[in-house]
Amino acid sequence: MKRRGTGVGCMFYGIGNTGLPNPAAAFVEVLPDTSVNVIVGAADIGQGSSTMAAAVAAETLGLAIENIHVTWADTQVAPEGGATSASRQTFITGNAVKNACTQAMGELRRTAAEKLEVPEEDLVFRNREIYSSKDETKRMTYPELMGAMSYRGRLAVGAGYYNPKTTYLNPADMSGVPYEVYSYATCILEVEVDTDTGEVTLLKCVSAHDVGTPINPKMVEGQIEGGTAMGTGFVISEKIDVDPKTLAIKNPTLSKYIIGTNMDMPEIYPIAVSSEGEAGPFGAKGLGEPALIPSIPATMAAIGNALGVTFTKTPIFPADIVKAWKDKQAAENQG
Amino acid sequence: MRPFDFYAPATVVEALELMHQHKENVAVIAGGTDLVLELNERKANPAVVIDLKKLKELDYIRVEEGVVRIGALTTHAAIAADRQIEKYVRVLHEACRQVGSPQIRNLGTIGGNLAQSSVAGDGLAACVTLDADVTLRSVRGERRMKLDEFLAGEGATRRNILAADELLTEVSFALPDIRHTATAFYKLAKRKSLAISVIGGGMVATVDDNGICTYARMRAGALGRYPMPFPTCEAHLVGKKLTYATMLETLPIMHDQVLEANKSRPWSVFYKKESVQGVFKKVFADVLHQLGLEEVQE
Amino acid sequence: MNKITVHCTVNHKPVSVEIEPNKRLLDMLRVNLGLTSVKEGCSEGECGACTVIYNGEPVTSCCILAGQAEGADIITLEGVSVDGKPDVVQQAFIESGAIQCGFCIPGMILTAEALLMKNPHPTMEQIKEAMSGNLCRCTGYKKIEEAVALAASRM
Amino acid sequence: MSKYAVLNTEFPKVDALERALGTAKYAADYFMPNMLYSGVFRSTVPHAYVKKLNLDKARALPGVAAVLDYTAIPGKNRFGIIVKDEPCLVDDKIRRYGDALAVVAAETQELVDEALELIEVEYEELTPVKSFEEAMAPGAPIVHGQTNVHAKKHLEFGNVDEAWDKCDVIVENTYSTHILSHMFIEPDAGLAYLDEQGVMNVIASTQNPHYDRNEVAAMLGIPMNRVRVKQATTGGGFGGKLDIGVQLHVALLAWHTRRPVKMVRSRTESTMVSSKRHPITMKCRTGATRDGKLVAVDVVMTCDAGAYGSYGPAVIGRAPVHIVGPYECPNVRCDAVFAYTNNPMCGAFRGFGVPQAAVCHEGQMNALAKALNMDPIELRLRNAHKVGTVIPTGQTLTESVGFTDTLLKAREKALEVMPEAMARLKTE
Repeated sequence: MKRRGTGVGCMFYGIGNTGLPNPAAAFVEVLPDTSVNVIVGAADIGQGSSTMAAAVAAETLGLAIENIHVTWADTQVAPEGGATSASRQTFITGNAVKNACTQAMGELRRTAAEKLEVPEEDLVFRNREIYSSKDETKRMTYPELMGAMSYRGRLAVGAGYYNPKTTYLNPADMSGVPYEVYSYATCILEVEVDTDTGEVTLLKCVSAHDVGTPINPKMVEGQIEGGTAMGTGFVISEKIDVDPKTLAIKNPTLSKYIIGTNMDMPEIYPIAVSSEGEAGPFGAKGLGEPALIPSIPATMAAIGNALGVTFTKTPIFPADIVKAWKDKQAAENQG
Repeated sequence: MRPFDFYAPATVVEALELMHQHKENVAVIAGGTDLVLELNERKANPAVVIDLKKLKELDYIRVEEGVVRIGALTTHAAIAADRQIEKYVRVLHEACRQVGSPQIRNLGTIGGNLAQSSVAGDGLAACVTLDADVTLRSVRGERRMKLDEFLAGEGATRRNILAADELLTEVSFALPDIRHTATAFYKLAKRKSLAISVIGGGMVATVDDNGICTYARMRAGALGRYPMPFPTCEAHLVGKKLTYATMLETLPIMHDQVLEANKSRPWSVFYKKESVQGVFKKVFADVLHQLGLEEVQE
Repeated sequence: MNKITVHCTVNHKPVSVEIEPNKRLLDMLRVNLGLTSVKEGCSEGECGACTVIYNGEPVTSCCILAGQAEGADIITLEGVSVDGKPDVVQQAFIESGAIQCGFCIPGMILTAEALLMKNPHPTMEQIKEAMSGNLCRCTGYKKIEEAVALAASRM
Repeated sequence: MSKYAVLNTEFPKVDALERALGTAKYAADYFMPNMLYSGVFRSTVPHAYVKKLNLDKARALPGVAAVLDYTAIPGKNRFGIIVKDEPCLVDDKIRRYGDALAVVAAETQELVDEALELIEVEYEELTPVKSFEEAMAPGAPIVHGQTNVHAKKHLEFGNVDEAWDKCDVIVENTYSTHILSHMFIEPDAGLAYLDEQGVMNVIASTQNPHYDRNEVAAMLGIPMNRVRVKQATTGGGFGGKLDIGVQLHVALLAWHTRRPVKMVRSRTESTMVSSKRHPITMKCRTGATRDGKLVAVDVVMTCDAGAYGSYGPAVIGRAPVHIVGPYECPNVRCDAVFAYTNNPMCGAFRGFGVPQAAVCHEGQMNALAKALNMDPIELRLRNAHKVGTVIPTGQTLTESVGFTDTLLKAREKALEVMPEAMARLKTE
């Protein structure tokens, strides 16, 4: 028999290491032709930290993303990036890039203020132009600015780093400030369960994530979709089997450790939620791990909801489902 | 991979001679979806590897005088795409359509699937359900037999009776008359693609003009060393009007049989004895639908 | 062990490769021909990262011995782009945000290319079916399927 | 005008083009002149002393450039991101199946495989510790040092013991999660060589190049600036490429052979050796008022962390802080103990204990909703973090708390795309 069920799962996630310093740094140079070198330590493992660094630099400097070239994760070139973990790179390396850009802009501001004859604090850098927020007719292009920089023998270089504002936690009770900022999420997921075979079909999944400020909407969606794939797999198909004698992993291959294929995916509706804050670069927060988490409890709850049973253990494999359903039938027949 | 010599004969005769010549330590390769992995992991260490992929004479699907003949080198993809197989032999169509992945179906051959005789081979389960014949050739000549006989191997060490220098060249079976006969297959697996069968259940059922079952054959792969037959279930159906209710009556028999065969593995048998019933419920529903006898709502 | 010479067409050009028989097509492409877009992810025909177009069909090159490729027509990702510029499928993958770590992407794109060569206007169901032999651990597949649909819409 | 000129607009990833073209170089795609291939000889028992390790036959095989055990390590032989407890090559005892005993470099991969088969080892086997319970039992064999307790945490907020009287409903459940694998699609790989200035260069698939640099320098006993680690294009990680992978082994072999050395782990070896997700058991008691406000949460958390520390300390630090979830609760206690065993090493895996914590706090929220006959989303809304919330570490949240919005927006979308499913949520 096929039965459907719905589950809700929520989470919050502290960005960066827990109650520990975990700084990251960046170097920036705006070149005479308005192209920019951004150098970060952060390892990009496909999640997009380099793209994030480019976007934060472009936004801060008032240039286009095409102007930015990012070099990353080469220890002889790039400063400390810390680990790509704890969903920290957008928040921490992003802030480091912003700080490095702000430093580089010191000379840019001074030069533009001289040329436009306006106070530095009135200057707006946006879309490859510099203008006064008080009088937008006072404006110059970026190439003009870089020309003025060259004429004066000034360089637009910056080094910046960021260390989240946390405290060490008190060993007695863990009190303190473990993280500077938190990401939040809610996932609602629908499944269909075959009570005869225990097969689970993931139907639909809505997953809303407070990312502060989305840097790149498609990358946000991609993280949520990929996280949902991994989170649902956590519950219904993935498990490491350990040989009880040798304690070796029995299924170290992709044919025996079952991750979902495209045919196993639900229809996913990712939602990026914005929230107001100053801590992250333009308010941005991490998403890598939050993307995964809420679909795990949501899947557990949805399968439970379909059967009218509560599951407290993972994984929930077909055999567990058949067993739970039979036990429930037996209990109902007795009662 | 350890070293070996490689031959790619152009004809079956040439291949058989090579196999005979090197039979002490030879491996033949067609799709390669099993052998290359074994070679790569140093689990298979032949001195000679003979490639069969150039034997175009063994790549065919023919229907002759009511018999379907499929050459051993026909890929799963080719069988799944064949319109006649899709229309007349659902059990084989469904089995081949769901083997591995598109890439694997483009490589893997029906002959390889049968000769490997893997526990979870879907093509094998389907062909056994069809009570197919296989043709084996060697330098000594040709022999033909039922798949059931072919699989009378010695289990782990030798999976079937194929001699070291013998080639499985063809599988054949009677073309079902779809006015009276339906065939069906359901693959229970851990994911919806790239999956190995947990159970691959197949059925052939024939009814007369009054809907009375005159023939039934049920087999399920991955429940034992070879596809498991359910003779008591079949006997229960023959002579009765084929209805979902009647077919469901076979499920307790099936349950007990699977339990008995797998009782040494307590946890896996629980799931197998229960889910095999779910698998065949779907198979039954499909058969009844194809025969136009009953539409079963899940 | 005697070396063999494999004659085949790779990325529209005839090649002959002298190679030990105990090498896979995957090894021949990566090591002998330097076509490192072909990725080894699982070595068991499971992940699809080593997919190449082989006589018009997508296959996993880890399951083929080099010697078996005699006479074959093989296309890798290097044979898809023109003068280092992305073709319509590659461009669609970039625009759709389909690429995260990218290790599965050569296999994904080639599988999509093989589909679109045969069926330039596939339905979403046909796209899903065609792409069902390539594992991805990053994306959840949605953007990849959207990319194939976008490419098809531009065919 | 939008607030931002660049952010939240459509633009392609900066590294998408080379990945679409197939020109991006992953670690296994690097080939260098005069390059050696390499592999690792690993234990096939979980807990043992090495009585004898015979490398002579492997060394004698023509085409083999180096076969090294721990005696070849010029600097330190203890590694780990937080606790330095894992050897580059085993020197005292084997603590898990797959511990590295020796490394081989040779002219071809086939020769590496042959040489590995020629290495002979004799073990003096020790009783393996197979579970948290076995690790904590009196008289248990000790995996590291003096105790099998790998880490302990105690979180205390408000007064849990006095809070139960204020609860109208209390739910109690035990949750457990299992071991999982990252299954990043690219197996670990790397390459090392000494450049013309004598700097040890390591190109690797990694999430952590600066950490790798520090560990390679420590292993070789050279300054950090004499090591250059460059991340190759990396095929996913999810936490599984945070621990040091092939980097130490290729660097050691390159150091001794003075030739470039490449190592590509097979899928099997990659999965066997990289860290796994911590399986955590959480016994949880949650109390609330009849209108659904959380009053108290008390959790006991235990975990079999496997053979080495890896990121265990980060997981045990993070899970208690997140154990209540994104909900206000004035009284919280969490006691956590992680144990060393001889099981596969657990470490960082996307979420660091928060997925496990979420299984617990969401299970409890659903149980409360059922006990109170309340809509599960409504229950969550009533307790949701907001600006001004004090979390169980005493921190006051001051900004960027968008939880309620995620609940409302998810509900709104779900009502639109799956109304029947939403009806089922209420009528369980």
